[in-house]
Amino acid sequence: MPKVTYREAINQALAEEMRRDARVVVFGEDVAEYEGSFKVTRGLLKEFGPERVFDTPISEAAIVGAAIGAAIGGMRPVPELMTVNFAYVAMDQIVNHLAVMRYMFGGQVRLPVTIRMPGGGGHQLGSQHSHSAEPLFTHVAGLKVVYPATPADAKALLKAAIRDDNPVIFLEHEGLYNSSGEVAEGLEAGRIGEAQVLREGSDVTLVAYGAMTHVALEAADALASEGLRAEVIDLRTLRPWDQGRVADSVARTHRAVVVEEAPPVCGIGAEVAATITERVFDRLDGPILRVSGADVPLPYARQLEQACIPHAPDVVRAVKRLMQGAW
Amino acid sequence: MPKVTYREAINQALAEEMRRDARVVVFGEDVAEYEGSFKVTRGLLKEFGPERVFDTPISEAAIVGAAIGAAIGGMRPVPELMTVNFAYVAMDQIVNHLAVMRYMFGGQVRLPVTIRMPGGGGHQLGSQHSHSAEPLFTHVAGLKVVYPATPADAKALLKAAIRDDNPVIFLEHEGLYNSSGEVAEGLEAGRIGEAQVLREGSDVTLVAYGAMTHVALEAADALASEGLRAEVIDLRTLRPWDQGRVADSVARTHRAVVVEEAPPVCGIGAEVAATITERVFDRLDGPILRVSGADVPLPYARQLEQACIPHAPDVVRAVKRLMQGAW
Amino acid sequence: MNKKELMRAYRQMYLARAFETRVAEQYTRGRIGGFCHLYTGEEAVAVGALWHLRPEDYVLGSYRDHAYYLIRGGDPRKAMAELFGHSDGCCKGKGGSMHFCDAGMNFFGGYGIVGGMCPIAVGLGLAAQRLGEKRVVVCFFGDGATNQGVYHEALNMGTLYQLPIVWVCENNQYAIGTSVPRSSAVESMSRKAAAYGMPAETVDGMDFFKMQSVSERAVARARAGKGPTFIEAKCYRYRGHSMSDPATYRSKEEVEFWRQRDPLPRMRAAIRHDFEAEDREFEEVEAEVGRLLSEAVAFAERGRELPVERLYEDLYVDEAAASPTSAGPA
Amino acid sequence: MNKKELMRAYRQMYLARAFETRVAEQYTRGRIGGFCHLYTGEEAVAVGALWHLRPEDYVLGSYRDHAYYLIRGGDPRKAMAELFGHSDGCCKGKGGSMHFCDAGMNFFGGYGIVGGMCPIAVGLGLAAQRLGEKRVVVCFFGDGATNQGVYHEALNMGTLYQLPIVWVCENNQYAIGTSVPRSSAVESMSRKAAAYGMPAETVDGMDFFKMQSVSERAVARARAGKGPTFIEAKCYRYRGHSMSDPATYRSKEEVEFWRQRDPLPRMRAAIRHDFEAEDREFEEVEAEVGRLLSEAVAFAERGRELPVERLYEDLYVDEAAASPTSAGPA
Ligand SMILES: Cc1ncc(C[n+]2csc(CCOP(=O)(O)OP(=O)(O)O)c2C)c(N)n1
Ligand SMILES: Cc1ncc(C[n+]2csc(CCOP(=O)(O)OP(=O)(O)O)c2C)c(N)n1
Ligand SMILES: [Mg+2]
Ligand SMILES: [Mg+2]
Repeated sequence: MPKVTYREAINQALAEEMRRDARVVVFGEDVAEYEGSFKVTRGLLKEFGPERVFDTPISEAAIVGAAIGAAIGGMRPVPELMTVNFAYVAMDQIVNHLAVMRYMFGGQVRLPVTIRMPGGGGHQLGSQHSHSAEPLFTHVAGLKVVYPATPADAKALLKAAIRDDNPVIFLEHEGLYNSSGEVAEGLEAGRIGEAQVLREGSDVTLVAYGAMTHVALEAADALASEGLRAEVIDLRTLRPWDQGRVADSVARTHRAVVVEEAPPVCGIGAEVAATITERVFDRLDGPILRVSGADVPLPYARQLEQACIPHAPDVVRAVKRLMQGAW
Repeated sequence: MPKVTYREAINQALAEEMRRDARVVVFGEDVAEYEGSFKVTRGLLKEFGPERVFDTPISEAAIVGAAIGAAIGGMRPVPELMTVNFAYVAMDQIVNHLAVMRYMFGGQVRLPVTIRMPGGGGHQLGSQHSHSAEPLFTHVAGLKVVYPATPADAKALLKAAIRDDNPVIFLEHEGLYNSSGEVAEGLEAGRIGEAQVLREGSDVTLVAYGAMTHVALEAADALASEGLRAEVIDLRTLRPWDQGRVADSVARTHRAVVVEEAPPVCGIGAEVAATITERVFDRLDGPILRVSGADVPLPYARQLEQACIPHAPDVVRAVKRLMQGAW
Repeated sequence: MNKKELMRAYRQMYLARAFETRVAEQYTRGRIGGFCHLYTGEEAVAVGALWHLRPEDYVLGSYRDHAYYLIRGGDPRKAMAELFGHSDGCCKGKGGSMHFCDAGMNFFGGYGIVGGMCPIAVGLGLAAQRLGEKRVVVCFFGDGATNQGVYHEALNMGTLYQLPIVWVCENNQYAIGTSVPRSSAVESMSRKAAAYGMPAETVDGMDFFKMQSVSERAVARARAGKGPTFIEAKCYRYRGHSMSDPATYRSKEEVEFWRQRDPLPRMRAAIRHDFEAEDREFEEVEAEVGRLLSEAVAFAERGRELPVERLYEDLYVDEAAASPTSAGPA
Repeated sequence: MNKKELMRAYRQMYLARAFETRVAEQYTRGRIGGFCHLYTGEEAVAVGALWHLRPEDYVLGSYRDHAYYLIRGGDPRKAMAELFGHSDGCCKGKGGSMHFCDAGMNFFGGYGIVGGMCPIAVGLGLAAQRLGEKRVVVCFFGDGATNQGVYHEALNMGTLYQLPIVWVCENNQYAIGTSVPRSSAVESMSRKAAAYGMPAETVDGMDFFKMQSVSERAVARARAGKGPTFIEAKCYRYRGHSMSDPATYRSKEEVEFWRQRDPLPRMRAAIRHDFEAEDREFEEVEAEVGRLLSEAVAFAERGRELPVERLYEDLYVDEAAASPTSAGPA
């Protein structure tokens, strides 16, 4: 299978969906002539022209609102917010319009909007540019939230998102753009809402998503060298999320650690822990632990920032605490 | 002790703090001449004049930004956002500015900003006006989040918030404004971060906040009539929250149910459940259950809306599930 | 315009007015809940602005939305049922007063967030333009909305992309209790809008003829692909901001001043001026509308709310994505 | 202005320019991380705009902020240390290039969200006004920021409350790769701002004299309590948007056109025109600045990051409110 980067995989998904369906349009700040500030939209303007790929002013709220209107008007917009940090200026359009409109209008509109947003920390971008905003979006009924960890998933799930008749927040990790992986020729749309077991194991379940999936895999390697078999589950989709698959795994392993880049409070880890504990309480040998991002805005300085982001040794430590009953 | 309403208690806190400290200013949409859309700021313009109590345009983002700047410039602003639903248009100023500025500037600024926001459901205001946004704010490091359930707490905690040198999101429940309770003469500032045990019990701990505190108390009454003694804890402050007090209680009762008006996913209940389970796992007789708002935008129709909001019977049912091991 | 057309315009205004009277009645009787904002006094704005539209055109506006829905041809029964929160309301009772919508007639709501609908209008215009359709978008909003950031973003985009939009600012001079000079550095809404490089005009919004003529040009311009137009309609709401506002912030004289300009009597006088028209003719229209509205109330009285079991419907297109978790109260 | 003053202005511009050159060097060597936006080419804007300020006045602006800090008197050593992420940086290494701040000299940052600082400027102006202080606020932002909603909200408030603000729009004609005509319906930033009812002027931002004279009036107006002024400074950044942008979207001719207007040689020529001035005098200034900057780099090289144990400091004033939960990785 050909190896492609996460960036290319997303680019392929966009191009293929645009070829497949003339109603798919891409717009956002610097996505057309500049080809995206992370170069994800490279070549799209050239192939599809300015009617379908166009630049916008720095107006995120209006970008999202325009996507909503365009969707009602029969298009399938795939706006890009340059990074997730700028989604906050569009929060009202996302939470109070996009997420609720179908519901409050009694089902009269379909909102096939996919908002792409690169995010995450690790590049010393400081407190206003390094958010992991997935807990905020995941909280909101009416949205779907996807966060792929691999090029293949990025491609398959972006296709699924674009074909989905509901609003989808599609999160991309800036730190993964250059990562590469196998993507089958002609890969088709994936399924939103399905987690994937990336590695089987019987001692503990590591639940992760996005960039943290790779941290969990690395931790599983480290644990393996100490004789501990960790099962690694990549959630891939945060809303709806695959409760069944995670619960099944934890029922078998009796222990779980959730790894998330976002800060912990009211986060993905909390949701997974609360839900899974409820589902398999009797099978648990200990509480479901969280390894989360630090509960601070991300600082600029390199080591300080790195200290905010979970790494494999943090996960290993949590697993050991769990094994030793020392939580 | 004199009985005052939640609304009056907040009004008293504002007036007293304004008398105490000339740097305290109140502004927002219709807070001055109109005296607030919920009449919480009644009399303030008259007593303190237009320099310290003034109306703003419908510009929530700029209202919050202005509060930030005014705080840096030496004031103690207490802006009102007419309702919490409009906080989304100010989300960037709250999350990406207010919450992070002290940190990213290395501690050089103090931000004594208290943003008051009425919110919550139950008045048939529909999908864009009935949010319980506390999980979103509670997620954010750098903010404090307060949500009083009683007039006395509203007064004491608002005073504490105004005197606090950090940003405080002060949530008021629209359904509580007319509720009344005893408020001691000369009540002083309370302490942010302290939960309160409102009722002692040994069979189960009910953890709640805001309007749900009253639902929990009602459920405790109902449970009592069936011989079950529920301990009721009002969190009062959601960030930071009183983990110690809750953990102590659950360690004694071995069971807990969290009652929250907001929808469940990545919510307060999830955070409480995940944290407390970690702290007292060995003492638990079952998972910590959540009774949350429905996972939909609030609909207009009365019964549908009521079906979205937890009521005492919902809590009683959850407790029984827990007692019967039927989660 | 011939007499028949004018009578039709009169009927639309009267329908919008009389509907609000019924709403106020039902609200007072406790059959309608939530926030409820009446359009009383502003009828000429909407009737005039929508006069030149075709069925395929898009309309959207604020929470003060009963009139838009009715003028575009919405069924008063479905409107009243919506206000009662019933399943045969135009939004199944999920929307309520602030969120009327009828996709079938391209009326896309009814929004509660001030200014929030403006970028959605941009999107509708964009779709029409890029799909090569000749549709026009009319977007209504208040004077207060011009202080909301997203409004500016939307207006800029509208001109930048030369979209087929007619922006209609209902300048009723108040945002709840705050008058325009106390909230806007520049009091003229059309002067403010001129910063976005499109024709912008201020007209007497209490005058149907002025409204329809300025909107005729605007709609034609939009339809011809020449871009957006801004209309500031100076008008007045006779009632408080919503049913719960006694509107004590306005003087009797001021209200009286605007009552003198009431668009309905003005319209009757205009019709009488140009054509022969007897009282009876107006009375007939009014009686017909009255019957329609009585029927609407009766219809609403017969309806029911959606059963609670259907709470999770309409959230996602694929209903399975909605997750009534064990945590839910229902 | 006398020669000494002009030489001081020249020194400020040169300092801002030369600092960026060092930054680029250190960035390329990997000692500086993150996004890094250089002010090269725009020096006359900031030096002119800040020329008439007093120490008590407030300044804030965008992420392109090294120059503001240095011109206001910030220590180049602390600036460079900040870029290195070190604890003796002006923000202890927590801010980085985009978030310089020095509360002691009333420079309140360096913001990464386009337009996000504008309402904060309103608040500073409000505090100055209500506390009866005679302070002035200068707020810098780019042409791109004028498309961000909150900017409009802020400008409106500034005039509404007649606050002592000088709005300085650095119209360098690009927002990353998007030129003004491709993002703004109205290309003149001052025309756009006129919608907020204040004096608004467009000036040559490559000319220190023009900048300082327009800002003299603006600052005086603000200080006299007469409200805000808007200055559009037409300028150009010689480099890409940030260190990672090769700026291929601009033609060589265009860059050359603006190079001809470089504010530094222009300033030298102006000084020479009005006064006797030898090459040596400029060289001395440049050498002195060069020494300062070498020292700054050396200082930064000697520094260290804050220890990781202090990660939770500076979040809350009462440190106990920060909660390094067991969930944290550190
Ligand atoms: C973003 C936002 N802020 C505040 C409100 C509360 N609110 C509802 S209507 C209104 C006044 C709006 O005035 P205007 O735009 O002039 O419209 P009108 O009611 O006069 O028709 C306000 C402040 C809101 N709905 N949305
Ligand atoms: C709200 C927001 N949207 C997008 C960005 C990404 N971004 C950073 S700088 C920039 C261009 C800003 O251009 P301009 O305001 O003209 O300032 P300049 O960089 O030219 O000085 C963009 C789009 C951002 N930082 N904030
Ligand atoms: Mg109005
Ligand atoms: Mg620029």
